Amino acid sequence: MTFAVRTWDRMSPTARLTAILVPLALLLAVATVIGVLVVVPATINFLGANLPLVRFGVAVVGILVLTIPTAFVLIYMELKIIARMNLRVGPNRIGPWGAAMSLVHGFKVLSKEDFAPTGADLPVFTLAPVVTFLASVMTLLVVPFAPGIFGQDFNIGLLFFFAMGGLSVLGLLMAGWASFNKYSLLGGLRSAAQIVSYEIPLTVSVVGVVILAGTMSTNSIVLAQRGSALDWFVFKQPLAALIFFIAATAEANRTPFDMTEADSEIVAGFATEYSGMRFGFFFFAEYVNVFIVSALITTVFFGGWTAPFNWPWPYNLNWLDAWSIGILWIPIAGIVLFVGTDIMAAVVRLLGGKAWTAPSAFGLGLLITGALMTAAVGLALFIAFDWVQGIFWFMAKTYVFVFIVRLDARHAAPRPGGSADGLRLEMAPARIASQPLRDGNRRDHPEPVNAR
Amino acid sequence: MTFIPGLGIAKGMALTLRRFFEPKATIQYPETRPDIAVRFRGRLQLLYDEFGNIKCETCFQCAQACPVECIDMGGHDTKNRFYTHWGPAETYGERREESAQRRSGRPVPDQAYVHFEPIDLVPVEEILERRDFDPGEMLPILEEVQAAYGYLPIAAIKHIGHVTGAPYALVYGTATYYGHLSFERRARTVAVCRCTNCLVAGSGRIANAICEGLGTKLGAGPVGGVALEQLLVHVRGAASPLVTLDGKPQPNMTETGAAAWARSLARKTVA
Amino acid sequence: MPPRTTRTTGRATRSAAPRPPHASEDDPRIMLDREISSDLYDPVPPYPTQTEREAEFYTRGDGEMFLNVGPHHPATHGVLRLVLKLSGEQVVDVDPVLGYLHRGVEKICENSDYYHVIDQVDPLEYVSSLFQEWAAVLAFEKLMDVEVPARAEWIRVLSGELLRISSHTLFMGFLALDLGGLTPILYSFIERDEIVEMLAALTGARMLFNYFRIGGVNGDLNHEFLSRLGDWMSRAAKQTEANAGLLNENEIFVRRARGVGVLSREMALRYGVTGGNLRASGVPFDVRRAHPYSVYPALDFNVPTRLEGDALARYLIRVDEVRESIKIIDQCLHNMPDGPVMAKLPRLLRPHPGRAWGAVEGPRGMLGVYAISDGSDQPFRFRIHDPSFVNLETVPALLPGNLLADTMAIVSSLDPVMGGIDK
Amino acid sequence: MDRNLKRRLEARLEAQLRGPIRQRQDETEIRIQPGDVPDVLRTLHDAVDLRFEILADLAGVDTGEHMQVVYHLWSETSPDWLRVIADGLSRDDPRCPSATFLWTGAEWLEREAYDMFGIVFEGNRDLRRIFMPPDYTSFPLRKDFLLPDDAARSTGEGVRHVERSHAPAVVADDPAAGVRRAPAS
Repeated sequence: MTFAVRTWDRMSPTARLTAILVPLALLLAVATVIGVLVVVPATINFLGANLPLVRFGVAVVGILVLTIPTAFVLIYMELKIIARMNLRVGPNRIGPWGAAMSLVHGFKVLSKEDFAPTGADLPVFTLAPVVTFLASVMTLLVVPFAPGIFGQDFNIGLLFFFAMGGLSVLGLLMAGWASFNKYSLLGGLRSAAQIVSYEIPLTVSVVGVVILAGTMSTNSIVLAQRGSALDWFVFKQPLAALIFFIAATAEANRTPFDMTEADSEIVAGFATEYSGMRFGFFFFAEYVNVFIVSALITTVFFGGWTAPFNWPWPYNLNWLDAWSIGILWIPIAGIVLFVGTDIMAAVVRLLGGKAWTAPSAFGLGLLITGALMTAAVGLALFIAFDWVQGIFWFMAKTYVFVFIVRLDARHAAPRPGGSADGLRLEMAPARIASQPLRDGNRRDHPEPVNAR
Repeated sequence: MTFIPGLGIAKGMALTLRRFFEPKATIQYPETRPDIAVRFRGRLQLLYDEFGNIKCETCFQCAQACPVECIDMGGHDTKNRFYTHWGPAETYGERREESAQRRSGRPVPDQAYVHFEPIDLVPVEEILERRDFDPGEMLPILEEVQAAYGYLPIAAIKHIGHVTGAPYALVYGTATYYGHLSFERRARTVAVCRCTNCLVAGSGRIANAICEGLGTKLGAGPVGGVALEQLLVHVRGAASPLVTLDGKPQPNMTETGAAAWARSLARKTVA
Repeated sequence: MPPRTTRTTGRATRSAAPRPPHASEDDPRIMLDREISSDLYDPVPPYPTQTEREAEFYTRGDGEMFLNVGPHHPATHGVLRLVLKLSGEQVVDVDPVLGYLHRGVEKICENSDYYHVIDQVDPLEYVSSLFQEWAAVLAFEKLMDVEVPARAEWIRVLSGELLRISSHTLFMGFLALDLGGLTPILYSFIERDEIVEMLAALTGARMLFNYFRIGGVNGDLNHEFLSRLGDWMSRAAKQTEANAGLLNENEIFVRRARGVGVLSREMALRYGVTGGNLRASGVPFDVRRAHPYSVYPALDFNVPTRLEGDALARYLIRVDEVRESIKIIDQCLHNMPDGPVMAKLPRLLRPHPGRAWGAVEGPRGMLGVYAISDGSDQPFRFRIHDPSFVNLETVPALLPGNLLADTMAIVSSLDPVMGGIDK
Repeated sequence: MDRNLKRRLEARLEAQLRGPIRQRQDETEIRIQPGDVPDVLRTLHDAVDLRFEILADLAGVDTGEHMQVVYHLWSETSPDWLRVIADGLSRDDPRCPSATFLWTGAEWLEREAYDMFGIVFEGNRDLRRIFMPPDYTSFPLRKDFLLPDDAARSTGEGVRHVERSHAPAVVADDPAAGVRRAPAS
């Protein structure tokens, strides 16, 4: 060993570089040869044998890729909508109208140092965010986005959803317990109490729908609601829909049920000691939860990707096949683009007057024609393929519910809880029990006694 | 308090939804500036008069009155003789060492130190003894020091500041506030009247005699505490060759007597 | 827990000189990992308990735990530390720890002249500092028998009532914030900012005004202030109704605030609680009516009183008081006399020896000042009585038995301001 | 200047009054011995024609020779504020019976008086420091309080030598050096 060390010291830097690279290259060559001859064909025919495994792998990767943009969109929506409700403007400095804000949030969370407090139980502390994030992300497998597009069509779809909901509680408990901080302990216990107590109404309210649809697979539930809006289960099970909506908001720990991280009582609940990317996982998990909750409400009660009225399409455009696109449509598109920009530039010059110099007018013209053409193509696609419609309707309904969850979220509804509500643990102290809530007279509080 | 359970929350939601579309209260700060009230006192700024020089003469009243001692000021006095400073020393890097040394008891050279001629401090000690070192009676102390020395020597002011514990700027502030206290030895002025009948009576020759007696020229600054100036207005009813000392006409001034008188005057003021 | 061992890379250790001793080695204040021990986290005081109450509080029963709420906590208004003894989520006992914001105002005032005292007194109840100035000025005017011109009195009432509205608006926002609603606090800050901008136009400052003088006020009404006031008055009533309406009918808010932290009438009187909290328990004591000062006898306004004494009653009292203040401001604008705003006073004030007690009705209760002068130009003793001090004193009596979520509701409904408490 | 309040007070508290009842503007002032504070406050609170229910303030005062405890009371029977001064507490061991038997609110007010003046209130079950740290030794609002002595006694000395408070070294009396000379003691 000392001989190698001595020679290593005496070698020049280039010599050292070659001494490392040459054996590495040899190893690589041998590995590829073996791979090509033996390993690759074996995997191919194995995969060929059981295609569903491939589909599952693709679905999981797709979902993992999909969650981050969904979380970004939802964070941006939350910032802007709540700001507007509070008579504020919300982020508008980073990116157009502040759109890059959530991206920057992501980078900030990534760049922050995530340390563990002294005395924290390190393995549990680091695993907690992973469990919570994966639990809420995996529920996306079950959500049917469009007729052919969904993660995995389990026949026990809804059961899978509730199981994952329960699993995220485990993550919160682990976080609460491992952070060696009384506030997070309280936060963790509260989250356990809250989700357990709201799981029951959530599950029971869905039983009606399961009986109506005959199965628990979310895809077939949506298929059972096809037709016009009247066939949606919400009209058949209105009370169940209401209960499901409230219980689902509680499941997602959203205001007015954010007892788990009630800022005014237990600082930041289970996430008090977390910082950096560990907090990032909790942060994204919460927003993905909101998306899932809204997605599930639309799937189960508002007919998933079915159109609200009897949509005459899809109108199959069979004259639009590959061959004709290649020959006919691309040149036409090119011509339309050029002619369009000239016309638009002229219009801009006419209206805008001298201020618009030639290049900027052409730029604007190009922009407008481009926009018009994409709209046209979108419309064509929309008419042509049913999954495009499916995604459109599904996303529309989901984001309506995200808005509604947001609407009652940050407004005046403070947290229920405390002694005046059911969350109280069973130790009902004598004082509160003996305190008669006076609902007798017409107004709870008599007219103020004005002593002049 | 209505009785339909969801109505209150629904009304709250309605209000927030309505506020969703109302104009916002945020001001895009750098682009649109808030309109600050005219009488807003939030800005600490020095005032300039119409000629552009600062209207502040470092009298330290504001610095002493400031409750949180946030005003740190220093300046040279009008004749640029010495630099006075008021304010917390720790806020400035270069002074941090100085205050640390002072707290640890080691002598600290006064960076703004301007040499001034040492004086005999015994009279000042007696005056302070009589006033039992009370900074509250700063004005009588300064008046007695002026009576004892004829003016307020800088060493005396520094000593009073040190001994009574009053900040130097308080002593300086009181000294500059009152007109009858002055920092320079009161120069005695000899004025010779140059009106026609005085010139006829020989005041020109008397002026020259006084010049070499005092060793100064007509109109030059005070030398050895005496200055020779030209009397602009002949005092009514005074004798024709009129010479005044600090405004008092001197009787029967002759050419020969004038030189001797001037020399004795110069000797007297130096003491 | 074994200290983290640092990985020793091959080359580094061989050539590195022995590490210079770390500066913190001899500095006891910096705590190294190995010294963390479990008893460090028990807030049992590190000194022998002195009084029986302290001993009784700091002995922990089975299943109980201490929780430090504060001094750095989102729901304590300012720097207050409540040591809660919890069993589960239910509060068994509370020991408030004060003094984090104590800067010895009474000692500073004893070493400063009579003008200086008015600046010192501003930061006490910083949310409504004009009232603190008013109490001090009232006491000094009694000491020196100063005759305050009528216009100055009316301006004082006008600016005082404006500040009372802004302070109550903030209270409503903070109560909703502590119960979890995030929107009302922003609406109340918008409301408060308008009023504070208006007062900046009149007095020159937004928060610590330093506007009242002994014998009058610093500056007369100017056009900018009156135009902003007129513009605000036109929509004041509608705005306050909308903001209050957001909370009054909200079922969750009402359910959480009703029947929580009930302060009975005898307990309120025994604790010396004054202001909105006392009137919410049925005692119609308002210094402006009970012991009229300034021009309040000439003003027509009601003293709203309620009987329940719970957090909701305290909230509704303040909503009524905002309506009353708007009425008062209206009357001030109508019969504002003209004339000087400042009495003739010598520059150097040396009141002859004597004692005076000036009390004013602040948004949180009676603000009292007991000034003793010994003939010199500095007050001999300047005693400040702050209403939040005794309001906060009821917390150890109200909290036990409630849940952690209610503690925030109760403490916030008492509206303590730590500046005045810690003096 | 409520004349009949003066009459009622003299009628009720004849024995305990020390000195005349002074009345100025809207305050009435009576002086009593610290010993009979409990029964004076009891009569003021319970007497039908007095009924001073609200304890406006409880303040400690150090008059240089002795200490005082000043109670301000209010009752709807009279437009005046009533000031009860318990005078004559000795400076080295000021003791005064507590008012918590009537007003529980006096507990913190007495804690503050103890913290600032060192007045011990017998009967107050929680008499400890309220503003100052529990191991603080001096009483800041007393007239003989001197900050340098308090700083020297306090445990708050820093670690670095500069923060330790030294006795300032006596330096030669040389005004030219412009050096601070220890005042002639």
